[in-house]
Amino acid sequence: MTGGTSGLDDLDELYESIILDHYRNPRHTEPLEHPDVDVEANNPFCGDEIHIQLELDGDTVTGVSVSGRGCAISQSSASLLSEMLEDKNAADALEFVTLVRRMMRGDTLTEEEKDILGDVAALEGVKRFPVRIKCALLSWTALEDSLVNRAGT
Amino acid sequence: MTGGTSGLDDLDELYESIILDHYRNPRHTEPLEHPDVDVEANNPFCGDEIHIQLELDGDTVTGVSVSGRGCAISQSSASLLSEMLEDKNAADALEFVTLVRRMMRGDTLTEEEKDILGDVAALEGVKRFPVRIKCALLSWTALEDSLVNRAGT
Amino acid sequence: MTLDVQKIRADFPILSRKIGKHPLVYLDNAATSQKPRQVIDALVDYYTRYNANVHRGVHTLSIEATEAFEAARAKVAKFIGAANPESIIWTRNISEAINLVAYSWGDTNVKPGDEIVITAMEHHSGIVPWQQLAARSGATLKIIPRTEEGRLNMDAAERLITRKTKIVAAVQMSSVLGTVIDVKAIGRLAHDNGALMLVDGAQSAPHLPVDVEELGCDFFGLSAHKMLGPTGIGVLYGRPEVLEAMPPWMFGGDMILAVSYEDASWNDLPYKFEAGTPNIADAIATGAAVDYLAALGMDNVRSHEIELTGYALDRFAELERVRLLGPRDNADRGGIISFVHDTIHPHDLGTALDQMGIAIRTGHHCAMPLVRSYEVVAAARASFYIYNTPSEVDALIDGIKATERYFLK
Amino acid sequence: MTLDVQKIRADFPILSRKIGKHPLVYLDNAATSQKPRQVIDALVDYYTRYNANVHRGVHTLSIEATEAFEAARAKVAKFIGAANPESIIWTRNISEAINLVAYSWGDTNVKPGDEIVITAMEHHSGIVPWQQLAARSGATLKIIPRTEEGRLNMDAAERLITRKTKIVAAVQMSSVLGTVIDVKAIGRLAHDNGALMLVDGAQSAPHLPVDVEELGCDFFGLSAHKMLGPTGIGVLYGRPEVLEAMPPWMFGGDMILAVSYEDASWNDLPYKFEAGTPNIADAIATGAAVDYLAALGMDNVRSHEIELTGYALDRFAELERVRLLGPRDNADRGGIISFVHDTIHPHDLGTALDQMGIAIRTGHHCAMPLVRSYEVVAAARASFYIYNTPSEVDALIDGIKATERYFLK
Ligand SMILES: Cc1ncc(COP(=O)(O)O)c(C=O)c1O
Ligand SMILES: Cc1ncc(COP(=O)(O)O)c(C=O)c1O
Repeated sequence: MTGGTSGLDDLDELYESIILDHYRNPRHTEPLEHPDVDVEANNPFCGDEIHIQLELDGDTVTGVSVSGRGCAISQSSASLLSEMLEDKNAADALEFVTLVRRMMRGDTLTEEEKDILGDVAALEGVKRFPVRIKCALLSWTALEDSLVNRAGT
Repeated sequence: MTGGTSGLDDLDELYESIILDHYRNPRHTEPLEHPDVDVEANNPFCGDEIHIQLELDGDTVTGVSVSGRGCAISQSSASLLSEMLEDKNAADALEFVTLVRRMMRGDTLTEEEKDILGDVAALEGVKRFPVRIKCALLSWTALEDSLVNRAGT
Repeated sequence: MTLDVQKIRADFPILSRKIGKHPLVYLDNAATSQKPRQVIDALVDYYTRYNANVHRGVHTLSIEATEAFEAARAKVAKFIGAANPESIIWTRNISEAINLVAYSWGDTNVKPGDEIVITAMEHHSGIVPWQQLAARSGATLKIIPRTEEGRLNMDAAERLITRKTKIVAAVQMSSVLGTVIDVKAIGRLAHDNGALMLVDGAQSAPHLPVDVEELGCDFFGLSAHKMLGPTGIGVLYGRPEVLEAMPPWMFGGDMILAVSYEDASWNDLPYKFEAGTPNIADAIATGAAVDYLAALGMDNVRSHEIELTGYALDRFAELERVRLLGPRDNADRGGIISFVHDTIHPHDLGTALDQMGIAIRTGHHCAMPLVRSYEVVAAARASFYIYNTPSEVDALIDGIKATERYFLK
Repeated sequence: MTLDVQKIRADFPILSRKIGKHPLVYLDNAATSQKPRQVIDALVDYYTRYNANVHRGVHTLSIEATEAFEAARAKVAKFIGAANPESIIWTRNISEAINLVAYSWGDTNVKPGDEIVITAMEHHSGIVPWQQLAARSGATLKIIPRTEEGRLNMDAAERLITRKTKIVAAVQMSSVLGTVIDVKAIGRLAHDNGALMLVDGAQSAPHLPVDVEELGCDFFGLSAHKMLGPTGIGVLYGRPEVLEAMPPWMFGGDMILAVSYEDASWNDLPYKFEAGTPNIADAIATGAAVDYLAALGMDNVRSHEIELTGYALDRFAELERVRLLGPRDNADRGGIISFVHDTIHPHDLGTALDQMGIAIRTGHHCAMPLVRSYEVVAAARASFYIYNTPSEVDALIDGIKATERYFLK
């Protein structure tokens, strides 16, 4: 049988170094004192859990906290989301989520769109691992739902 | 395609001339006025119906009537049964039924047993047509049940 | 001929089988169809290459199996004109599909005094689940009668479907008479009265173009084994809004989202109705069956059968002692011909034809009340499919004549 | 080695498949097993030679199909030690088998205040049907807990099974922990209290000799797909007296004797519980699966797995950061090993192992309450069967080590 790490070369596509970095050192994990948005999401099948909190000044995100437990993909994705949110307003954040979804779906993105994605583009490799897409999108879907709900009320 | 009756040669095994004769000219079809045994049997799947009536003097069959509608096998078998019953007593009739069953199951019978079966041996070919065995046994099972029930009461 | 029948026949390995010394003439298609190589290959391919349990697996085989399984669902959805694959629930057969509706929807929605309306042409699987639902709920079962010539009495349908009606169920094609029923019109009557409409597509989905959205029905059922697919799998289509509102029926793995000992929450459609490991291989093979039919074109399948049935009806007219149970003219009619001989019992006829390699069905065809309404308890039935030919019809007619000569000599 | 594993492997075409550049190492047998050539051939043989609808057909194909279908039932009966083939009911899977009991027997016999007792090791399919029966009937669901080391707490079983208990249901082997439960002893407790006993044989029938008469259980369920058979078919065994007294659950063709619009009468066992066209091909292929296992000898299958599991448990001991969920010693234990890594999430581990061709399952294994009782929401699971080898165990252990090097570098 093979042995060694040799078999794992292809894994780099999934676990880009940015992803592993966010997994090992998740950003913005400090809970917020007075969150305006507070949402939990979980995938009962995998056991992935995400907790997102936002402080808003009008429509602008002024504080963010993301924590949880689960696999490297779900947790690093949530951490990347927390970085994206800094100083974004709600509308831009929602557009960003749409872009992430399109990337996961395998749509071809323009150079400009790739620029907008920044580090989040590291998640692109997930699309080759269909069962993991749910992990990657868990936090983004939760963010979207909470922002849309908030706008609705 | 074949055509002609050529394809039907093997049928003679099932429809022996005795069987076709009993089918076309069923015996003992006159209903009895004062039957001691009166039993109906039917197979809902095929729609075969049999009506058996017996007059008994003590244990001896003194009168028999068998009628019904259905396929050649069920009807000729019932007619053969009516002939067998003439002047038999109940115990002998039951033994005869057992012999018929054994023949249908494919047991090897002694020459003596074959002699006892007489014309009824014409039903032996049915055993090669497993789905038709039920048709052949319908009247015999009904007779058996009614005699056993009668003995039981 | 609309179909290249010789080319089609080459796809069906069983058609080269001999029965005794005769080539097989398979005319029992209403009971179950034969399977093309493509469907058998789909099974073999699955079991030799990517067999695994579906959903939630992280390994390659499981991912491949899940994709093929869900792709098959989408194929079936497309084949019957359903917009969403989520409205397609895999069952064992159409019998289970009807039971699912009778239990899950029926026990929730049908109350004492309500009425359930079915037609006089239903299969036992389309009678007994409703009859038993009526008994459980205190509702009444009403039957839309047939006409003398074996069509549905539409006037009676208008009278019988009322505000009391909660659901109407009808076969789209009778498995005994071959009659095609205008289930769209029946569905309109149902909806006008606030009732739901279930279409039994066991005999129609294999033989005619079906579009559930166009029919406007709320439920549609089919059995794969009657349409080139494997045994052991069928489909219930339901309008998503209706399915959403229904409670699950069977419980177990795959149909739940979360479980504690106290409680459980249900998975999304269609999984809510699929408890336990599904029939993965046969679902995938059903996808192959649907591919095969779609490639032929269901309009062509229908035309082929109209031609062949027309030819058969003409030839049956030669048999003076044979009475047909269904409509004698070839309009709105499928390739199913039930008949009785004035002297030869169907069983004897069936056995005799089998000796010549000709497979027909005899008996009550799981539709006792309908067959009895013709004052017989059993009938013979020949039913056609894409691989049947006029010369097979000839073999049948010749075979019946030979049997007459044998029995009536 | 008790089994000639290389010879066995040659019978399983899928085992020569590559995943990327790696040979497939299939260790997801508790989810579903792979299929030998003999089983696949049985399907192909059926569809290419004698496919037809069963029961009541007068033609040759139908007669042959019926004989093979019923012969398969008799094989399964023999395989699990049931005296009568009539006590074997074909279902889609064990999930349906348990639902059948919960609905047909349960709704007739379970009343408010009654108790239903299950174990802490049940699969969702062995929890939710009882939980919902309890909700429908007003009964209470009681759980026999596990011990610290992952065995069943037999003292608690004695306390929990009382005169209030109407039925006890237990897996014979846990699909998560591998624990073998003494279901005979549990059944004795049930019977002493006038309750019935259902054994979930999903994981035991494929891996150990089973004799339902010896176990003395009233019901026994299995899924063919976990024991070399096809997907889409399972079995409910029931003691004939118990089955006789149960009302039918699904209605339709084949399960009836006579039908009028007002009423219907039921066919004999086992047909009373088999509505509609059965899964003929897969039943016959299940017969072939059972033939294959019987030829190996279930004692030999069990010995092989004890050896292999022992070797695996030894090798797992090398992995310091890995915690096993089931018993660590190899007594009364099947070839199922669930484990969690202190840092690497099961999903990441599963994906990494898949890259090396190694198929394991990750998640809650359809047993959320049990997995949660170990304070995790997901675990990895490797499970063995007759074709697995020590060098595949080595591949797994090496793969886990390689994944550690990758993630913890
Ligand atoms: C113990 C146990 N019971 C029941 C089941 C359900 O089996 P199926 O999905 O085939 O119905 C399983 C399968 O994972 C199992 O392991
Ligand atoms: C009209 C109709 N409905 C229902 C059925 C039942 O189909 P299945 O036995 O596949 O459930 C049949 C099959 O004969 C049928 O012809």
